Amino acid sequence: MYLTSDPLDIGLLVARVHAPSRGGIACFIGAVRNHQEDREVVRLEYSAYLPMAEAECARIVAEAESRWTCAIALQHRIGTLEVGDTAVAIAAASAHRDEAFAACRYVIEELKRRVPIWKRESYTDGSVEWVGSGEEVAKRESGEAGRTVRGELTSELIARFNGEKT
Amino acid sequence: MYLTSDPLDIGLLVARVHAPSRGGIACFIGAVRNHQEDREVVRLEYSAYLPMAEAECARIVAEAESRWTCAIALQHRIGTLEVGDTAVAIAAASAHRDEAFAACRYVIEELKRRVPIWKRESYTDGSVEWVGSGEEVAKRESGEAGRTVRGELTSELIARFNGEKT
Amino acid sequence: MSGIVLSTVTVRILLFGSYAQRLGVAALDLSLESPATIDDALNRLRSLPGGEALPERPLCALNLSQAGAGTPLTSGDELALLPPLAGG
Amino acid sequence: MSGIVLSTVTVRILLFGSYAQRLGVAALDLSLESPATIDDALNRLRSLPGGEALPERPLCALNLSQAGAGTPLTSGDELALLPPLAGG
Repeated sequence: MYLTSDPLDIGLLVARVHAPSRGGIACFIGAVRNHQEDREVVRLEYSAYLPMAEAECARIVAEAESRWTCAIALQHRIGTLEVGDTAVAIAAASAHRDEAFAACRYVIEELKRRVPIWKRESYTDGSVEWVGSGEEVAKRESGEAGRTVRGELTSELIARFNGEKT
Repeated sequence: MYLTSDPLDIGLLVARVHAPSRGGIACFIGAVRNHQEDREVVRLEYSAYLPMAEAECARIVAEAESRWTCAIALQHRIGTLEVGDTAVAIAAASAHRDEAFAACRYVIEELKRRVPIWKRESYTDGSVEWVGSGEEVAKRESGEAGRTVRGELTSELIARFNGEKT
Repeated sequence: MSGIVLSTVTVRILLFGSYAQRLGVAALDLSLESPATIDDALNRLRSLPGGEALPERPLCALNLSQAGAGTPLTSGDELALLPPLAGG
Repeated sequence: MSGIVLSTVTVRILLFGSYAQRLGVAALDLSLESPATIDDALNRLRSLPGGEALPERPLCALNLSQAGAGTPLTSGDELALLPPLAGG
């Protein structure tokens, strides 16, 4: 599983890709920042279209592993994250460092471009925004977080949607 | 201290550079590979000109931190390492990933180019070579490891050399 | 007996992120007159409360793969509307 | 009494890696006729057993900073001969 609601540990990912023939391991950790442009972030929530996100992560990893002859470990967290928490962790191990760096960079760029994951940020001024939507969707001052969604956007629900199909 | 004879832990380096304002952390781990070109490596020994290596590491870190507005943690191991052991670990944390990747890459390239560290590899055929010297310096078959050096090339000795100066 | 029987396709619609929040629903079944394309489904969704805010060409995935607006739909399909991605 | 007193500079030489192994020593004190440069120290080292294998222009550090062959030496200097670096 590439998506998880458990805290991420880069050491575990490194251990997974490390092997005696691989001398270079490049890693990337994306952590929740306390600011987005000029606004102060207090927390955020990642949601995903889980089955598609899993499939797309698997494709990206396979592409990188074949192109650079390396081993990739990738995890992205979903659910509520606080400032400082790790949102994504990648480890790419190859015989040499050029390949490891290139593969690691490829995985984070393609993940951002292709994997269906969304991020809702909460700011210190009480506002909330779906990142990338270009609009603020709710202000705490104007009542609750906008329109209530019937059916929580949790991983459980999305998994259930998928399970319902026959 | 940038040079250490203790095992390296990338998680500790990440923790050292991580901060709420830094969302991107790029890391590099250089591990002992089981092959060098076509020869099988069994172990190797890193030695260093310690005071100069420490000063040069500090300069490289300062250069990277100022050029990319980031925080760098760097450690290089000395002493005897087995295949799979981590020889060097770098973590570079910045607000954004471009800077983190660039800084991390800079540090490993400059370290290889400028820091006085040497590596003596032992191979499965019993031969031993100072990497980069272009020549095999000793064969176990032809007696002991070449000429005996009066004064072991240990970090302790080198530190003592330096301490002897008045 | 003498009337024309219109066949329909029923697809599962999944909404995410800001789209789900605007329409107030994360999943629904939609029945469309056959033959139907992704564009037909999008037009129906635009007629729902909050649906007017959907962009002209939202990113869509049909059965887990990205698909264009002209792609035909079959009963049982899962059509997901994907707001701008923001992983990483 | 009537002879000429030659002044000397005494420098600490550090050898590393393959250089230490070839000369069989990791550190030694070298006294040279004043004035002396790094090149003078290198020539003296080449006359020692194993020293003939030193390259024409080895990488040198004088008091922890890289220095060229023409750099003058002062008593108490630490001159290190650095074989090809192999960290990382």
